[in-house]
Amino acid sequence: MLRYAYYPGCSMDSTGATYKKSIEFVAEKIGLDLREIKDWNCCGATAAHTKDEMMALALPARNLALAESEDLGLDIAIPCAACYSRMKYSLHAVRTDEEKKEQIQEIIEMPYEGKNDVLSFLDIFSTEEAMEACRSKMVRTLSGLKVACYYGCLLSRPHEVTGGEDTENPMDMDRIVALTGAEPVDWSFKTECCGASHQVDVPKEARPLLDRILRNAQANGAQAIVTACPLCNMNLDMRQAEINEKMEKKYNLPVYQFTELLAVAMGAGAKEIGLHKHFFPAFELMKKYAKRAGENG
Amino acid sequence: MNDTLEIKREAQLRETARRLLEDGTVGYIIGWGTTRFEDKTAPLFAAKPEEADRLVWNEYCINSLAKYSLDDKYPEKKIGICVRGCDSRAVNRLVNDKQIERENLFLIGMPCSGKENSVCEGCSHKNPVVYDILIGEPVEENTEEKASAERFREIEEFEKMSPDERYEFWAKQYDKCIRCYACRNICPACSCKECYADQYMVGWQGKQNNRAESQVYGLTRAYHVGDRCIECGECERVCPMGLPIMRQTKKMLKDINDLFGNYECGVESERAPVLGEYDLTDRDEFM
Amino acid sequence: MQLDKSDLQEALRILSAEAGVFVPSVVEGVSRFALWDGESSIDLSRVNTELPPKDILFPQTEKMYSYKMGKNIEIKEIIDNPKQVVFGIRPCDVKSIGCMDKVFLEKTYVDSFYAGKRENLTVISVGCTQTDRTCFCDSMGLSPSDAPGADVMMNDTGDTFVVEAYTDKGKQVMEAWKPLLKKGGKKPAAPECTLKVKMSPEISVKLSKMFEHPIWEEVSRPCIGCATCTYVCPTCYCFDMNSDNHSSEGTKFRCWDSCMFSDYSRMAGGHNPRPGKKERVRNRYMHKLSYFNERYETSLCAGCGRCADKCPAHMDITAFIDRVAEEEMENA
Amino acid sequence: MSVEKNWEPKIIAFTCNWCTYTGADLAGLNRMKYPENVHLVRVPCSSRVNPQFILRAFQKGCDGVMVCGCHPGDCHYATGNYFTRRRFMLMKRLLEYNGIDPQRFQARWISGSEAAKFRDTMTQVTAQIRELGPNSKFQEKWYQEGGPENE
Amino acid sequence: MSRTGVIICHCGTNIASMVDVEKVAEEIGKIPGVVYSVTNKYTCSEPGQQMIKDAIEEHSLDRIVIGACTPRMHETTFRKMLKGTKINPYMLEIANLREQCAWVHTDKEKATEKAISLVRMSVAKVGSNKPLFTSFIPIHKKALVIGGGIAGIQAALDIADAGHEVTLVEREPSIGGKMVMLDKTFPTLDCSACISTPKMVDVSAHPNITLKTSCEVEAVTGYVGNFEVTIRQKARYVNHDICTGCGLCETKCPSKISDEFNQGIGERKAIYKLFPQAVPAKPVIDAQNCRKLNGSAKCGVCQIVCPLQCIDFEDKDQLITETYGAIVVATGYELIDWTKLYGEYGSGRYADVISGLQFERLVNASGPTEGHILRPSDQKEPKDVVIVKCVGSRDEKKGKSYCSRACCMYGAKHAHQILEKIPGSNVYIFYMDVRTPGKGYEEFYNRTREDGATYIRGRVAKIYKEGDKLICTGEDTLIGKPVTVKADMVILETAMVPARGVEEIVSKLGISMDGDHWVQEAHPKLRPVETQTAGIFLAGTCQGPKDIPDTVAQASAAAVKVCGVFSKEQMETSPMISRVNEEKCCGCEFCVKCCPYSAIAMKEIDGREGNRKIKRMVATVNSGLCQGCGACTAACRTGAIDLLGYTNDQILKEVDALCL
Repeated sequence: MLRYAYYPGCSMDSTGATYKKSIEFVAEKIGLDLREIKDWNCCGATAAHTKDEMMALALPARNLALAESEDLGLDIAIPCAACYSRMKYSLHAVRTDEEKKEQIQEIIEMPYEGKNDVLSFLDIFSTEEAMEACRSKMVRTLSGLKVACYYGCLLSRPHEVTGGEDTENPMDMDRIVALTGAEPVDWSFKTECCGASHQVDVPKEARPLLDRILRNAQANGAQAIVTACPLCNMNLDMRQAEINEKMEKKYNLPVYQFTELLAVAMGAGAKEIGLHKHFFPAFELMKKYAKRAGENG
Repeated sequence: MNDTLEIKREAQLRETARRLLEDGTVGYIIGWGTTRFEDKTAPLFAAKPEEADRLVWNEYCINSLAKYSLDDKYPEKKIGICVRGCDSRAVNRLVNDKQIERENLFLIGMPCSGKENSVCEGCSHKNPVVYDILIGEPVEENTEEKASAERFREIEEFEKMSPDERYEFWAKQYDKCIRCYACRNICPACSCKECYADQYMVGWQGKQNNRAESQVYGLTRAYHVGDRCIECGECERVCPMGLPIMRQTKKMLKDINDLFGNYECGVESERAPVLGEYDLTDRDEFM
Repeated sequence: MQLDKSDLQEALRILSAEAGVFVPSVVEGVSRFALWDGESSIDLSRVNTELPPKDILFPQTEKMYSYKMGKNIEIKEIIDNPKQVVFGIRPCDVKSIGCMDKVFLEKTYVDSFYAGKRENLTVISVGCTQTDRTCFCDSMGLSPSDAPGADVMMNDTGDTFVVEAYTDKGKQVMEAWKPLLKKGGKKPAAPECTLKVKMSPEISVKLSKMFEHPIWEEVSRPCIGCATCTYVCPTCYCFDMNSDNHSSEGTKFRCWDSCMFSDYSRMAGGHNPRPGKKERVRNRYMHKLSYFNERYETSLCAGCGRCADKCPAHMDITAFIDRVAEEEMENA
Repeated sequence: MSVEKNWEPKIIAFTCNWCTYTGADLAGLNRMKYPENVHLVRVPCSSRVNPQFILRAFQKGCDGVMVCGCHPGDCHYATGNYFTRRRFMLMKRLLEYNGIDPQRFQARWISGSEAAKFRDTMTQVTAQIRELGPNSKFQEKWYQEGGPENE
Repeated sequence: MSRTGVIICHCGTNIASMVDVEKVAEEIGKIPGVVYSVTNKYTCSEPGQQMIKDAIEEHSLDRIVIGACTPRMHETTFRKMLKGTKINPYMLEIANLREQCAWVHTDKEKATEKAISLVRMSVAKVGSNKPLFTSFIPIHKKALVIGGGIAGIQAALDIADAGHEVTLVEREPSIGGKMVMLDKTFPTLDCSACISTPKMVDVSAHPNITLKTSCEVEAVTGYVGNFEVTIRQKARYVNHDICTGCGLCETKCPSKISDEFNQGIGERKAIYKLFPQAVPAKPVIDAQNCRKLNGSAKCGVCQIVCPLQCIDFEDKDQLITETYGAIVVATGYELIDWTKLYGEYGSGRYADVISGLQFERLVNASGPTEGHILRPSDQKEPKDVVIVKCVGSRDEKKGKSYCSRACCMYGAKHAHQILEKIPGSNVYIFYMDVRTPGKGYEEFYNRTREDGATYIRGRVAKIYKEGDKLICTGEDTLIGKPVTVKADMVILETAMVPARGVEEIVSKLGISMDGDHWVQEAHPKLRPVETQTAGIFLAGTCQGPKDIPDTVAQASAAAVKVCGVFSKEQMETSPMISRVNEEKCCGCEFCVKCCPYSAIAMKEIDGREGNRKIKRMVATVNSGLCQGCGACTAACRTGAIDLLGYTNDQILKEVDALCL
């Protein structure tokens, strides 16, 4: 059964709005039951772990403990890669280090045993059950649209913590996206850092990081980039124009969340999922390729 | 003990036993039967279907049964044995030590929520770890915390005493020993054809009963079985003089756990005893 | 005559001036007869001690002689026969001493080690006021309150003991106690064993015809072959001889042995006439209930119940006797 | 128990033929000096030493017992001393648990070239045991001379 | 009662100056059973020995104790002496009164006391000695060499040249191994095939060598001089007795399969020779890919075209058992599968990221490109080539911690070959260190640099594709800056790992491996070609990474070891080995677990249970394998297994004697 505890994280109502909308649309379609954790708090991502290890472990752990306290035995679904990474760190600590486990429990003043798993949305959609559910709901095809699936650095690394598939060339998103008829290209920067946390303070140093991703995607024939994280998405989407301007490039790579592609293929209207709200124009390309299923060309 | 559940289990046991004897799956079944005292049962060997009803299952079924299979190592038909958690580990012990063939046994698993026996406190395997048929539903195991807290508690306490106090304690215990060898004969890890202690001609051990000889016996036995002890506690139960014999073997087990990692015997059917293997990275304290 | 219970310590003190006095006590948690130190309490609360008093006469390990080899071989007998008194011994154990007397002192051979100790031993029995659930001495023809083989018989009446001398040795004890003894006292009625066993002289005869009976196979199966029953038995008297050798010198000793050990009957060449537990259990039961009767006209079981109480496999000689009593003789 | 006059510790060392026994020979060759109390029993490999020998030595009256072999990894028979190591780590603890002073039983790795280590070890162990005094634990002589009444 | 004779040696003044030998002899003489106790000035001398011989006669002695120097000195001397008497040589014990008493003590009284104790211990021990007899095992002078690479070839040729029969077993259809795949060898740049194929031919032509290709070792039992080896001859489907190797079948075969000899670059047929110069030069059928044999089509064209009717589709595997006196293990190496470990190098998704061995085939004149360096993806000549060293080597996290020893040199060789064959080409070598310990190696490396190879110190962090270029990014650690090289082709100089299946062969032979599965030598320095099992020797890279000269040297060394074994007709074995008392043995197998030589096996014997006859298992010691360490004896709780010469009884008696 596709039922999970759900930790949306802070970006879902801001930078991740389109992600949220498309998730909701797809969830509705395939019967994905997401139960938001009550009274959740910030996962501490980007800042906490540079300050204090225990704080960085305890913040996410409280959310996981809340989910566990509901005693539904549900794994926790997390849309944001940064949240996911932090949660995974906490879970890993609790499962492998008795001492840290005790400390964490003490800080959050709650029992927490790490019984349930922490899953990214890629984990969830790549299950046989979810793939099958999606397949059955497809009403359009994005056939001919060449996309580069960008996973970012946090979904697969470090391997000891995430236990994820290939850290260099993961394929989960590629397989999910292929359901829509879109064609994922073979490229080499799926898990390379996009420099998100440097974009504000040292943009000059960070730009080349984005540039190489965009360049390699384009060089391998991609027409768009697909992500599975509000932060990656924003970074690639919002700063593409800036790269073009400052580095004198001519990238034209709309950036979608993979759920947006799924939603479109399941018949979502552009406004329904906020396709028109991207920084880098994303509507036209989608319009060009989205066809009713069975239609040729 | 949940009485109605256990009464039901007894009925199921008898029914199963009868069936196994009737259809010839087993030659006979080793279980527990009544004695003239209500609070004692004795090993029962049921060979005919009508004897199945003499099998009992209650809180006094404390005798371990697996070792009786050694009386009949080459049976014509399978031997049926009622196995609680501890008995099943004893079976694994004997199989591991190449004393019996698993195929010669038909194990009737008896989930056991503890008997009138102090060793059952902190039991780590209430349900049989190996069986051919399970009678009734499994019972809830002790939590790992409880079992592990209980496991070496006494040993840790004892280790706190001074060497002289420890010596004094054991010396007084061995003064009591009458060398009846009940501890050895009941033990599933003691399966030598001829115990070293009986080989007076070789001279490992004198037959005279005194402190020094009993100490040699006690320590040698502890060393001989310590890395294979399944912690059933039978040695202590059968000792007519009340020696805390398991405190010696458990000491070995505790050290093994400390030195070589988690170790519990008789839980897996194939595992080399700690002294039958080595690891290049073993701690080196001898310099 | 009567002895006030409050005078018991004093009475024993009088005896201990002349002899080592063994009293029932608890040593490191084990109830047994131990040499009295003149002060410690005397434990008469139990019906029977866990360990029988037989080791006073027949120690578990007894040195017999020492030797020294060299140009000439020196051999020295070890004689250790102090004057001893055993106090508080129950009628069943007194009867057991009687059994051992027969073995070590009667018929053909007199065992000098035993004889020396027996000669110097005074037996003061105290009758039972209650019985244990494994007691069956009255089924074996004994009385819980009377020990005909004792030197002195004492019975508890509450505040006092009724004291009676049965032998000359007993009279000497009474003489020594004279200042403490008062006239009068009535011997209390004997308690009755709750456990009744269908023992009779016929059982012995019946058993003698049951050597090949299938019952042995069955009753022996739970036996684990340890020596518990024989070592807690007050009448088992088997021993083995061995030496404790140190190069050219050493001692020869004898020590208890048990017919329940698999190597007990094994001969030098490896042959064992009693190869399995069937044969060994049969031998023990037969010895207790039949063979001994044939030779000495009394049973070698006094009904103390220790073996039934201590057997690790919960085997029970009383159940066996009843089984035999019920057995149809056609099968025999 | 009063210490006998002129009491000398009696120490037995079970030594592997290829390492420690050779090391002891080398110590001799180099005329190194160490106390007379140490007596070597030559065995092919430290893995030949049955832990029961240790008990026997204490029972019969040794004040100190040693087992010495090749350093782990250098066993003449490749793996023998790995077994030795396990056996005696456990046996040592069991002995101590039963009241034997840790210094009375010691295992050491001494190679054929470590004559100085052999000398130093034997000197040191002898001194330790001298300090501890005679051993009565596990000793049968203690029994023969009266047993519990001695104390 | 035994009659022991004791001789206390003065050793000139060596012992006598510190030990009162007369007193020792006197005290020992008091022990029952000692019927003769004297001193002697020099016991090991001729007169000393004669005195013992005379005493044996005169006093009817049945055993001897000598208090003298260390038994490690003269035990053999005195045993030899006893051979000429009526006493068995093993009825002797020596108390070490010199090295372990007189020489190390300073107090004569105490030293004398100790000497008495030591001799008393020996007297006690000798009382339990039993006559022991050395046995002789015959040596089958025939060697088995496992693996037909250059190591196996060299070992086989050397043994055969010494006049002994050799069987060379190779699992592939041809011998030659890795060396024959190589193009040129460093540092001399000889053609590898030109120097190795003549040796292959020598092997096939040598009258003393039986060549068994397509064969694997199935089972090994026995011991030095007498290994019973079962060899599986895999079905070849071609009758090599008749086949002339004309090659017609090969040309007609319709199946095309990726060519493993060419490292997957290029194709071969289902009926094929491994390579043109294969020895034997006859084809075999690859049953898995043959249309007829795998049932995918009727085919059988080879059978039709064969002029001599050599093709036999009914051919089956055959088992052959033979006895060998010695075995040389030369199973070699293979390259680590980097594609499973290095995602950052594309996990094998980029056709132009190749291994060093693939490059050897590319550059080899008999390879798929006939020696033209053309990159696999588009058959274009690469201009910019990156060579990455230590891929899988010296990389604990992803690969192996060890250095593979040969890569620095063949990396340089590859660079040299590219620069030589492709004018105007650029070669960039990413390296951690350059290690060139070998004759002419450093010079070769320097030459390569002079040729124009660019050495960049650092690991490549990522290889990715953009267009038809492979972008290699990494750090130049000498200048501390990131570098990016756009390459047309990348060569990974990957780690050597033991050949697949080495675990099985090791367990069949009862020898051991280290943590990386290299076969374990008996001693890393002093016995590098021997194993713990007598009669089994190592040659080449099965023991650890090495280059060709080292491999060949070790192969010759192994051959000499084999010849050493074969120099005797029979071998004397020590009688001081373990023995099982079957009556006591309960069959628990604890002894089996701790035997380093796999000398203990279980066997079935007749037994009794009550009145029934039964079969039971007991341990049994193989006297050819047992080396007498005694580890088993301490594992046996029953004491059923005992070590002759050091029995439980003997050692207990020594302990007791000390404690008197």
